[in-house]
Amino acid sequence: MAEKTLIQAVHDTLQEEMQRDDRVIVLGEDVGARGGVFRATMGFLEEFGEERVLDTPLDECLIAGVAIGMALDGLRPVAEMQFADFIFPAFNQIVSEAARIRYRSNNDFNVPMVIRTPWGGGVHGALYHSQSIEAFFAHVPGIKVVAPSTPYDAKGMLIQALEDEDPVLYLEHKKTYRLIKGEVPDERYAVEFGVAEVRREGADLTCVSYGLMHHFCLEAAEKLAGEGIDVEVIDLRSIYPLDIDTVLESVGKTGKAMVVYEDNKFLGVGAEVAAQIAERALFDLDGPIVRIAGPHVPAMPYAPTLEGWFMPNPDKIEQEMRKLAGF
Amino acid sequence: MAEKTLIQAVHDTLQEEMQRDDRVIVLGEDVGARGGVFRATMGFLEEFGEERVLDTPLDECLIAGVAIGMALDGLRPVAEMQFADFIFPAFNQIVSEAARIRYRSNNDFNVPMVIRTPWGGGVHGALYHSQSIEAFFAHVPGIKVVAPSTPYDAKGMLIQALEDEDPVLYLEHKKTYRLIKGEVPDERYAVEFGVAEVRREGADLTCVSYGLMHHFCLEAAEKLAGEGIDVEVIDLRSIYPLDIDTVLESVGKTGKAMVVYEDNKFLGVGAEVAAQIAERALFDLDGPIVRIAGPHVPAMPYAPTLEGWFMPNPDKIEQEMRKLAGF
Amino acid sequence: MGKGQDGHTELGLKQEDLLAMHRFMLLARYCDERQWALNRQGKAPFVVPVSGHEAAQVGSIWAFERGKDVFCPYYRDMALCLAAGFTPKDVFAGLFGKFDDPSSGGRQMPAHWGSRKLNIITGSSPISTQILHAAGIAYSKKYKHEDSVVGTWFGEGGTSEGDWHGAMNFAGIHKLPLVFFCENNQYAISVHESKQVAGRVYKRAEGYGMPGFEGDGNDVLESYRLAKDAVDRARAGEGPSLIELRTYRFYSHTSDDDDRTYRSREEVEEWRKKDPILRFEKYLTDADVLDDKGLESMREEAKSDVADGVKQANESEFPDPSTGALHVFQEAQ
Amino acid sequence: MGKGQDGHTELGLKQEDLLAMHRFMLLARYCDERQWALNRQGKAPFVVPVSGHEAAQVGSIWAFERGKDVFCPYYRDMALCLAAGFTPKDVFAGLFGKFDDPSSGGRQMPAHWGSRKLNIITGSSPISTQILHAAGIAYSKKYKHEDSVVGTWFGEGGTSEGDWHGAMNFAGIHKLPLVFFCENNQYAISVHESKQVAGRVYKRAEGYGMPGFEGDGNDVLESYRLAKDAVDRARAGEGPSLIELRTYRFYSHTSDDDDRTYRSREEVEEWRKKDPILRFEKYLTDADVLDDKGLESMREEAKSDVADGVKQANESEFPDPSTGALHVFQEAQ
Ligand SMILES: Cc1ncc(C[n+]2csc(CCOP(=O)(O)OP(=O)(O)O)c2C)c(N)n1
Ligand SMILES: Cc1ncc(C[n+]2csc(CCOP(=O)(O)OP(=O)(O)O)c2C)c(N)n1
Ligand SMILES: [Mg+2]
Ligand SMILES: [Mg+2]
Repeated sequence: MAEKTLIQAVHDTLQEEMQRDDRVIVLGEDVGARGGVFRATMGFLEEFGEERVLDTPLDECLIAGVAIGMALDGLRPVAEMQFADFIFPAFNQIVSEAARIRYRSNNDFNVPMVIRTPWGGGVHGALYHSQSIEAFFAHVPGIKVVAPSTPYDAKGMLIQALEDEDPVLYLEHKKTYRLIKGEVPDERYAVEFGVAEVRREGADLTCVSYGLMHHFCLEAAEKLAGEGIDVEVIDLRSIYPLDIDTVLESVGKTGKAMVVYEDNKFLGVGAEVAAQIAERALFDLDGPIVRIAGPHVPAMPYAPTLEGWFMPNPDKIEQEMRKLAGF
Repeated sequence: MAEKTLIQAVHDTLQEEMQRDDRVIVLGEDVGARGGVFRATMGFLEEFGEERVLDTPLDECLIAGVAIGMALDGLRPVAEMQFADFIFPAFNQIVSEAARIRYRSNNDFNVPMVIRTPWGGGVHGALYHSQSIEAFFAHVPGIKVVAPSTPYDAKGMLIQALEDEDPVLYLEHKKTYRLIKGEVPDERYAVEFGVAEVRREGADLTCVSYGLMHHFCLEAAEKLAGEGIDVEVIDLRSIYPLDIDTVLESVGKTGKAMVVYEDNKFLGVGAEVAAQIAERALFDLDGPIVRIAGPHVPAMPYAPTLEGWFMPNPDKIEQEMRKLAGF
Repeated sequence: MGKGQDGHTELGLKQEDLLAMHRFMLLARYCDERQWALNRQGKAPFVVPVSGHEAAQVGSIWAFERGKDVFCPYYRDMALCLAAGFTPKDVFAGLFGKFDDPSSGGRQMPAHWGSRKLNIITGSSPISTQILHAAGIAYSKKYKHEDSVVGTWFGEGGTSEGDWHGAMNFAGIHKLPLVFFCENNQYAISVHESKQVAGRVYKRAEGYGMPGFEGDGNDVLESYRLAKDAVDRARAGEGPSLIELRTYRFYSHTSDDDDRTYRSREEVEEWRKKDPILRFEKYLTDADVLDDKGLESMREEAKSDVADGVKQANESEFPDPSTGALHVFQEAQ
Repeated sequence: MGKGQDGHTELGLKQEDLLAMHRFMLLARYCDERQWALNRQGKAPFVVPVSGHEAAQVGSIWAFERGKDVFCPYYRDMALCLAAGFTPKDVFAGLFGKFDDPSSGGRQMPAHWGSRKLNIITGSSPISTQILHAAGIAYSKKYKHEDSVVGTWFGEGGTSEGDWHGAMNFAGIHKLPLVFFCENNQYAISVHESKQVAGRVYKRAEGYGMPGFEGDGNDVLESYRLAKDAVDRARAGEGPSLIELRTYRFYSHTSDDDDRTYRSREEVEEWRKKDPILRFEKYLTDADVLDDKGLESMREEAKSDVADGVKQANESEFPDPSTGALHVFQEAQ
């Protein structure tokens, strides 16, 4: 057991998986000599050689399409999209192909591939290095979307992704890469998809989130504890499949729900969580379902003044929690 | 005033707009000699010449990117995506470029372009000629998404789209093309975006939908009228901007809300509508917010047995309405 | 035919090859004619024709080793899929959307070929996506040191998508065992090649560091010859090739299309005279492989096999609606 | 230099052109050096360097008519944007993310150039999207019978995206007044050209029906010559061209990168010896345009202009947070 950062957990897990299974192959821009722009594949080129640590041309459509081909031929490709913001040229290959191949072929073919990509803001990345992309893909049947927020989950969910027989979009919040540290067991373990984690129990209010926001929510909840407001904080971990049961159970107890996400509000993940609560637990509620999210602008701007304006932060979250708790 | 089908209304409006403004130019696959695979640009080549009625190579990324360039240079391009299902190669140009250019340039540039595309199922189009795409794009700040369901709106909203200084995704449900007829005034008029239309008043239940589903909802509501169940049927018309006020007003009256859409349920438009109701009108409700939508499978299959299984239809809707009304 | 009357011997083809190739071309042609007839009778809502492309398809796939090599075709490739192992019954089960359609169990539109058993990778409607899958598979074969070769087919319209560009580039960089076949029938639905392709398709090969060739796609032996050389190079580790086979489709793009809006009847007639099947029949008689009677009996046999296929597919069932929710993901074990 | 010591006269360049070109190269170089210094001091979180590319950029844009022609550059093109009308103050306002950054009012990362006034189309981070915008603008110019020419710039990595392919194809089909410039510095971040481009970039032109040229991007006059010929052809209605200018970047990809993981110090040193500015200084003295004192005073002037720019940009404000919600759509009038 060792304490690791989230990026270390990703790196080490990927390395160990490559050591045990030579079907696992990584591909993407700068995954080779550079070891990835966030160092997720540092040292891999030396250890596994350039055929298994494949620097691709600058073409995300190619990365996804070629990875699909590899998966169809029995490999376990782990494709890196350098930033989540740059996944869109691959949208067609992911949505029309990877996600539909099992269904359209009536189970004759399947695509066990993993797409890893750093997402999220708060790193002065401006409009094109800060985006949230989970809602686009969680909407698509046939692909799973997960967003671990701790080093422990980063390992377990990456292993789960590699064992999955279907495509998985594995999202790494780049602000958590070095910010979030935690214990990571040495042995191999999988964290099941579709199981949310209640990381803080509370009686007054259910707060649902994932990624960096989950840590902000915990922070806000801790502060409110001093005021006697007791917030239950749930980390979704997996966006699709979504563990609504854990959320509903919590709401049944607290009677109040909020969802916090960094993406813009409209049709973001919070919309689905809120809709499912409203469909299945309406009469448990004694307050509106609150969504705290980014404003409806095209991702966060660069200037520090504007970035601060965009990002949900522990203070904003704390205020909204207080308001809802007092409802 | 003449009675027209929806596709005729699109065709004639586009033709009239090209006659009055030579900045309007159409481009896409088969828009020329073929007049579009659904005949939306029939006769245009002869009337306007091949420079204005531009058959493009088979590359949607090109179509969107070139249209953006045209719009930046002062033209009013109307780009056709042959089927909504094939818009994904253009995802990056639409989402990263068209939708973000005004914001990222701090208002220095803007992209007045219209993307027209036939969407939706029920036409034996199977997985790749039946899809709903509105949720992907409505989630993106910087682009408007509209889906007229009558010939009258088709005309007015196309004119509005052409007058808009920002990109508009204009969705034409292909099953409504010839199925839906209606009066279309000869004079030029615009139908404002962000204004829903209550097409049937009722006291017992609010039903929100758009596109083909809107007609199915009207049909179901008419049947229930005989049973003394009085459904208020709202046609959203515009997905973004979304007229939630009209919806909330109606829910305030009926106390019950359902949203019907053909897209798969998870993170479809109904999620946002439900979430906004749950956020702003929770205490008006005396029943769960119901969503009727496609199942979570990658679009509808070809075999008639499976297509029927997939599509929401007036019967299914009627049953759900009855259930909710009796709640 | 380019090589005179014993061209096929020089190419290493035996008489039995010629007969089999001819048989698959005939099967494709008659399947096509039957599907149009069924369409007119209201029994097949959607038809994708192959007629005109038979030689390009059968000639090119004949260069591969079935059971070992991998194929990423496109919707037009019915003749190719027949040669790769589809039966007429399979074709019509797909046409009708029956549960035993091998490609998709009735889930996809007709002509969206696929079969794991036959190494035909499942295809979709979005144009050119399969070309990148082919590149990925070819990379995987090389990575695993298997000496399989991958073939991928597309129309000249398909060269316009970014997927084509990416696959050409990737194959060139890694010298993949991959052959690209462009069935250039000069139209993408209504759009003429001149508005589709700047320059010439086969000339683009050089820019990707691979050889490019142009051939007569209505000549099954020439199509074979170019394919064979390319497959041999690929198998020998000498990398990918691009082969452009010029041809023409006899019918409209699909049953939803009407080609009279964009092709003159004269042009269509002109090309019908170059019918690849008539041409091969002439070769077969000139080379004394078959006489008129032999040709006729092959036709009859193919027709009757097609009729049987229609009958069997007709008798089969539509998929049960309760299966619609299956296979989005792997089902829980 | 290729053309001997009065190469510039043959090219139609006057002494004042040479001085102005040199000035912009110097401005770019000193802006770059200053931004790295600011980065080290923690005053500029993100830096995109230009050094090494100055000649390719200034030489190529010099062939265009400013005020009339339209430019779709990429992030590396600081020297180009300076020559097109950006001031050092503009550059640093962008670097700091100040409200008066002309490109984006502090909304985008540094080096995401744009200015309607200067006909520099707003650029983004996703690679190569601007190339299709350039094609659309060129089409529009032709449609409106304006005789403007459009130029677009990208790295060799940028040629891999489908957008590049689409734009090349579209420009070739419609013979657009468009010049494509590839600033080939042999690396896309860490990925070497040999893993990026199968074949050679300039050789791809033929496959798109347009001429392609290769030139020494560290030679400002050669860059100009190739650009001028291409712009002239474009303006005369003879269609597009592709020009590949070979060069090298002196620093890491950006301040987030560390090029020591993928480039040997020897290689970098080798290319630093080919510094385009030193080379042009030699030309200017050899051609008796400037003596050493003249060169020195140009350097001093440029340095002081850059220092002034930093100062002004420093004094300017960050955007007001209340403006963050503006300009998603046109504001209600
Ligand atoms: C991405 C995408 N865009 C558009 C279409 C519609 N479409 C289907 S076939 C076709 C033309 C294809 O032409 P070509 O590649 O030349 O093949 P051919 O049909 O001539 O054999 C078009 C535009 C599609 N299927 N996919
Ligand atoms: C679509 C997309 N994918 C990836 C990136 C990340 N990225 C930024 S610059 C770059 C390399 C570009 O190399 P090249 O085009 O050769 O230009 P150079 O930086 O060498 O001038 C990469 C991979 C991006 N910005 N956009
Ligand atoms: Mg074709
Ligand atoms: Mg480069």
